[in-house]
Amino acid sequence: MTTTTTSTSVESVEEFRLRAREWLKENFPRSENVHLPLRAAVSDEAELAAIQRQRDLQRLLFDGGFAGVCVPTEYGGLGLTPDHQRALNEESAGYEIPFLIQVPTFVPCMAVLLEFGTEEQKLEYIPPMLKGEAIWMQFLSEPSGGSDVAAALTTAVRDGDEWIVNGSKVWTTGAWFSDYGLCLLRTNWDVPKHRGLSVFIIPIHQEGIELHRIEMINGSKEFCQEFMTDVRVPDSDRVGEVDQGWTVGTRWMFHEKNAMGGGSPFVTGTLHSGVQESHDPYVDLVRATGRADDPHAQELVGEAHMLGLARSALSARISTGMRTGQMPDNSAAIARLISAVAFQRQNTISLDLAGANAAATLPGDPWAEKGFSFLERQSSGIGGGTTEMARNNISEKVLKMPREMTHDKNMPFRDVPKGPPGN
Amino acid sequence: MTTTTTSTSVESVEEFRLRAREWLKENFPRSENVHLPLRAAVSDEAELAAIQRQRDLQRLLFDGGFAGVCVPTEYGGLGLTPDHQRALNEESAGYEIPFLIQVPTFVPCMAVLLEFGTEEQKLEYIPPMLKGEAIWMQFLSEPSGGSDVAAALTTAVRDGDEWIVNGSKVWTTGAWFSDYGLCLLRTNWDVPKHRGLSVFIIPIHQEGIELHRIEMINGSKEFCQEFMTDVRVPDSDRVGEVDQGWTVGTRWMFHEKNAMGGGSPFVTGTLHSGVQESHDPYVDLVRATGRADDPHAQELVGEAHMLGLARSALSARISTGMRTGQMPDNSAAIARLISAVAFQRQNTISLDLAGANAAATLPGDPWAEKGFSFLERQSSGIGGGTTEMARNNISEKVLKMPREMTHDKNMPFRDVPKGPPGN
Amino acid sequence: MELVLTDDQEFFRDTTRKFLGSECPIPKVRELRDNEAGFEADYWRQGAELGWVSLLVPEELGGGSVSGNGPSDLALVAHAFGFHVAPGPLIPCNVVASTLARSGSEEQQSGLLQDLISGAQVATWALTELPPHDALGDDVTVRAEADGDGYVLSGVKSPVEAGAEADQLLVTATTDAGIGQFLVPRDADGVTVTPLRSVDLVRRYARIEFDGVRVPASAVVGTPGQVADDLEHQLQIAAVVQSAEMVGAADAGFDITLDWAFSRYSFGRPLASFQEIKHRFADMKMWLEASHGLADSAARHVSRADADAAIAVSAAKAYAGQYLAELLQDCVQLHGGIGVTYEHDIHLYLRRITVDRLTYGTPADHHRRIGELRIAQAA
Amino acid sequence: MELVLTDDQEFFRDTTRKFLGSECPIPKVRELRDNEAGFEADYWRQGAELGWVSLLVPEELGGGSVSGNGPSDLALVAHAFGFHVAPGPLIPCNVVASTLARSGSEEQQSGLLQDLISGAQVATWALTELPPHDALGDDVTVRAEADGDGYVLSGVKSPVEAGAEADQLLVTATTDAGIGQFLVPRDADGVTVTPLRSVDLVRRYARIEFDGVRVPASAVVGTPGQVADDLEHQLQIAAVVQSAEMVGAADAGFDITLDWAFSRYSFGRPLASFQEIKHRFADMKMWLEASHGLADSAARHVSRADADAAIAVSAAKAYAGQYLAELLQDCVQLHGGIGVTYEHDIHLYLRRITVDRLTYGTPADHHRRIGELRIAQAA
Repeated sequence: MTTTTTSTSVESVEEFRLRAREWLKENFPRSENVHLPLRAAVSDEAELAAIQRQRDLQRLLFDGGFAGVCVPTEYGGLGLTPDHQRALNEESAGYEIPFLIQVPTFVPCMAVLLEFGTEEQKLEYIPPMLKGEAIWMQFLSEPSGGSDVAAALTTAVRDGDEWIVNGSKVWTTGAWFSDYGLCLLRTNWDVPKHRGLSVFIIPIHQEGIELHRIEMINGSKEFCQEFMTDVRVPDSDRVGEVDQGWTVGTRWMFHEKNAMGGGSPFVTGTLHSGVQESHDPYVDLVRATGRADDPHAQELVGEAHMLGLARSALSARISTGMRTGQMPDNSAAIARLISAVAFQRQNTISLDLAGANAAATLPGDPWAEKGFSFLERQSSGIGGGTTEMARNNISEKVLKMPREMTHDKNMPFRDVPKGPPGN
Repeated sequence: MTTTTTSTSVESVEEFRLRAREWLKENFPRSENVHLPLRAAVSDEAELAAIQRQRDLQRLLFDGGFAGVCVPTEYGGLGLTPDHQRALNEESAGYEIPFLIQVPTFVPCMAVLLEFGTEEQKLEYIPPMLKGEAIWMQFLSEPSGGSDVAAALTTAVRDGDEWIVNGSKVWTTGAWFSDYGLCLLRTNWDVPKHRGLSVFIIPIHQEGIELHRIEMINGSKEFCQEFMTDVRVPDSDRVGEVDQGWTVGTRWMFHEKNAMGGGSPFVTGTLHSGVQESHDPYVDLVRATGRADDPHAQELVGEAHMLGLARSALSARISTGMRTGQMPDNSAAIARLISAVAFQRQNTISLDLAGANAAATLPGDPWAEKGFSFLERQSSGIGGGTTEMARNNISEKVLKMPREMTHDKNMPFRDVPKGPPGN
Repeated sequence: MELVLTDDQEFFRDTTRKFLGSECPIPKVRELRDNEAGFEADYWRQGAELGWVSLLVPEELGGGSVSGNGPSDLALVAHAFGFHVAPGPLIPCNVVASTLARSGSEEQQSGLLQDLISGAQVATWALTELPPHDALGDDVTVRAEADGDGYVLSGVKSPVEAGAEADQLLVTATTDAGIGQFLVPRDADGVTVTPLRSVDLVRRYARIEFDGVRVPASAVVGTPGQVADDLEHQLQIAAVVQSAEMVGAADAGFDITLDWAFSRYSFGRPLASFQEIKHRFADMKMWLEASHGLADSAARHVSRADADAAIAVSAAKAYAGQYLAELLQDCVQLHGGIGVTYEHDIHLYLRRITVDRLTYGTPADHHRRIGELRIAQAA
Repeated sequence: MELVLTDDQEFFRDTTRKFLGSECPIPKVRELRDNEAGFEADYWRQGAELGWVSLLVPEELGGGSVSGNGPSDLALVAHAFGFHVAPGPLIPCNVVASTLARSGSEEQQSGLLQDLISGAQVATWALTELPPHDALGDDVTVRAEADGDGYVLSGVKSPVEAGAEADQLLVTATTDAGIGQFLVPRDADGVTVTPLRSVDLVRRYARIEFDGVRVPASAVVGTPGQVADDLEHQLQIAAVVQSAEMVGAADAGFDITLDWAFSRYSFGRPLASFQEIKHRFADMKMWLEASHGLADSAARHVSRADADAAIAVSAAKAYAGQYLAELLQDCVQLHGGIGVTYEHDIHLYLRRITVDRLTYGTPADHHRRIGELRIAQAA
């Protein structure tokens, strides 16, 4: 598996760009409409087919020599620089880049492995990711935990060379079609919460893991909850030191935010890229509803478009700021925040543009989904770290304002209040 | 001074109402436009004349037997019930009721005296208030204090039968034309902040008090700051027990909020009452700017009017709720909050309705003040208790959510941090 | 909801609450998701017996209010409907009953009206049309052409609440004389009813096409060209019910979320102890109480039928539609992940508020209406 | 402001910053409140020497940008203007210079244009009119009637920036052939200039009446009826400067307020430690960075004169006008009482943002403009 060939001279960014442009044009399908996860309720069969297509497309990228641009060659990547990745991103606009497979498989999971994994783990797990063979999920949130992911209750108890895991993880997008989970577990209850965590690699489809699919407001069932009962994990699948899981977790969270903010060197393409180019949903809506000449409708269309531009301009600025060292890494939280804030207002604009007929619809109506979409508007402010956490991060880590007082900082996790007294 | 006549049977509310209606009609000037404090920059002479008119009108009310409806007869009032006051309020709509003199003179100052003053204090100080002879101010805020009024630094040190006061109070509306200050002072630095305060009555115009008038953004100079140097106050002018000033202060603050929320039994008329009736400033503006047929302008006019109705409907509901015991007293904070929130949006609507020509104006322009008014928009969220404090009160005292953790609760006030370390 | 009620109103409110509490607890509402009509006929008849469709009809026509202020009494039912996200055609049956009582023929009053009051029949109002014609009745494209004694109706209405469940449709249509209103049996020839997928779990709507539907003279309600007052009154009744219903739904959602904030711990503290969250609750409380006040005021104005009724109603509907929808969205947000699951109840309230916000005029529509009316008043 | 600048741009920016820092510190700005013109002629000439009015003019006409992207370079000056709430007719001089460079006659280019570049003369643009005609040049009521070789102008413009200080007015007026533009000396017969009371402390505006003002053929800029591109470009330049200036003012206001939050103690803790306040700063930071991004992007689009320039400019102007005004209002709120005093500096920034928000189109005007353009693009 180890690649011993190393290029003596690195290909220049411009050469790489031209080669990518050429290759994509020759070999890759174009996309008019990028599939956005969680927007529509599709059948499991359709979903699985879509995932298979993503796997195949990733394989196509890999075989073409364009997967894992910034991943070292020994793990199947190209060993190039973030500048090369950016060039590829720019060239890939308009192509059907497999997004679902990149987040969270490449970021944060692969990024975490690259940083904390053993040589053996990297050699074993990274190449299948780049080939589209292994899809990874984050086993991070717990039903009790909310934004406080370090308060994990799910526990791994050592048993010789193995660990025995019991508990439950939740909000794993599409665990049902995925292969591995990167899993944050409590390994010590007698120290403060951040000092008793460890990270493990766990294959999803095994005895002892029961998968429950959660029905969302819009009917989709992409999110899962996993109930783990006496699941055995070899110690060799531990990532990072025992009880030092928060060291891993901090970087893990950073990589996740980076992906959402569009700043990760491991993501190909830009999230949402194709969408804005191909058509304007607000213009479509006012045309379909015969309101293209109504000044009120025009005003809303304009506001919605402005917010989209604000989101893009801010993301681009944050990326530049972090790249050039003018902004701290946690600035990605600003991009995360505007993505929710802008989306929520846009979503409400769509609702009002659609009007009374959005209350009840037929499938072919141009406004068919506007009312239903409003019901799950807040998903944008919850999934991938809540807006509350983003605001905490911006104020505390970007603006360096004092941290929130917590009761649980120096208390053994066992003693931290986890519910109202008496419960 | 003591009135010994007590009516053997109380006049019914309806009789009182009819009598008030009759008397007002015969004796009282009508008002098309109630003077709202702090809205316009007028000359001192004009201001003094306005204050004199308020004093005269209050005297007129007093002589007519309609001042101090709920104040006991021995202190110059009528000794009637809040229902009588409400009847008078309803009847007084459209009349030029002297507002400025009622808040803060009657509420909170007189209300505090009635609750905590000695018999001698009440007999001495309340009748001149009801006659319009004495205008009182609150000496409460301090330059260092912000919303934390209990953190008063201005200190009274005992010296025999007197106290010697040093320090500074600020945000006293119109102290320059007023007579007395109700003053919250620190009398003990060695106990936690709430347990070392006392309340005093201080005549404003005396040696040792230097008055500075603060220029506001809009050019008005109604707010004052007082610098007190070795001011001597007799112990007989202390209100409430030594070091128990916060017991007084809590009720003081309650009365103040009650006044702003329109729920006090000591206020005649309703704040803002005349304004909504007489004319609609948004309609005036769109008509003056020739935009009465513009749907966008109509929408803004409608939104502004809706917000005014929301404010009125909420205030009325809160008053009823508190009167009938269905809502806790602190619910007045909800009315206080909406008064700022609604005003701020209305103010912004006016700005946008006025458009480019609001940037620079001539005195006669119908939109002359809209741009300047926007500059001091936040006054509505600061004066009379900030919106931040209102939200604290609503969450903690109405919704009973946990109180904010504070560092200073059980610490001698001397040791409480008052600025960044090292300053 | 009014803080001060008469004893009769309290009894009436409590009876409806108790009935809804036992007949449609949340699990039942969830079950009805798969019920074609969204409600059971028996449930509706029992509700009608409690007086749900009597309140706007004078006693001499077989109805009767509780307090003398029918719209205020109806708002009590509507609040309970929102609080329980209850099913049933409360809005359209009351709209039609009210107009039949005001302007119906003797035959209509002795026939359909009595059946509406008893719950034996269901009627609905077909006003709204497909965009861009779905305004507040200013732009009615469904035509009713005079044809001998009767009329022939053509065009499409959408969405029509309970359109597939109603026995009779009160159709607002344009005639040569101006706007008129017509009672059309749902199963008349030329009527095609297409059930729609509704944002609400149990409130159903349909798209209804009229393809040369012939109705006799006896189907006319009021006089074509002279129904402006009826139309305005219908809109006001609909909006009064919607406003009170939104308040009820928001009350329930707020209570659930406040409980959650006290019981959910994060970072070793209840959510309710975080200042930022506390301040959001303060804002929500303000929106909620203001919506209560406006909805009550609107119902009182309509009860008095005074000159400011239209403005009061639009203010209540616009404010509740805007701020209570935001309130519910923030309730969802505060719940985090489980707030966007079907399993959690919070979306039920958001659904109801969403359909109430959208139908019979969006907040922006009502802002504009208030503005127009204010400007006209000042003229 | 752009995060990545060329060395030349950095030098240029630093020079302007240094100049403004020494020539108009805040006490100086406060002093200029009582200066009739709001700025001193010498100050403006020195600024012009630094290149403030050269950036949009090609080198062959005596100007020159720093980076090849004049509007982006100008945005650097505008940001510094906002940060220092600096006085001086930056917007109108650049608007007029740019149009003279694009469409001026040789005489105009060798005369007035050179004086603008050197700061020897000041010119302004008279576009906006009294309501309801104060839109974005869609509704120009000032008339220019052809009269022999020349034109006769009548009507009122308001507000005109630096209208009392400008030597020459570029007047946008309606002719029989459509919109045209004319250079009118401020002291021409029939021109009445009335200084207005300005919301900004040092930026002055005037109302200007044209009562049969006669100008020769040489006063015409471009060709009447064919100035649409010039007009659009003028609006874009004005909005690019305004957007960057609002960002600069908001940067300053934000910094002051963040410092305040750290140093002001309440309840024994710094304001900066209260979660609700922290979250408001997070929102402010988001608005600020988004405004930076949009303003920079707008300047780049205008530099490239590409098809999306109009939309990018309107987005920047509308977003900054709306959100940065709210940002400054929240800065005032966070200061409490002293925030609404004249003595405190925070209102200086709010004033600048307010006039920039209002003039050349409110946020709502620009939303509508974006909507129209997007709908037209899709057609």
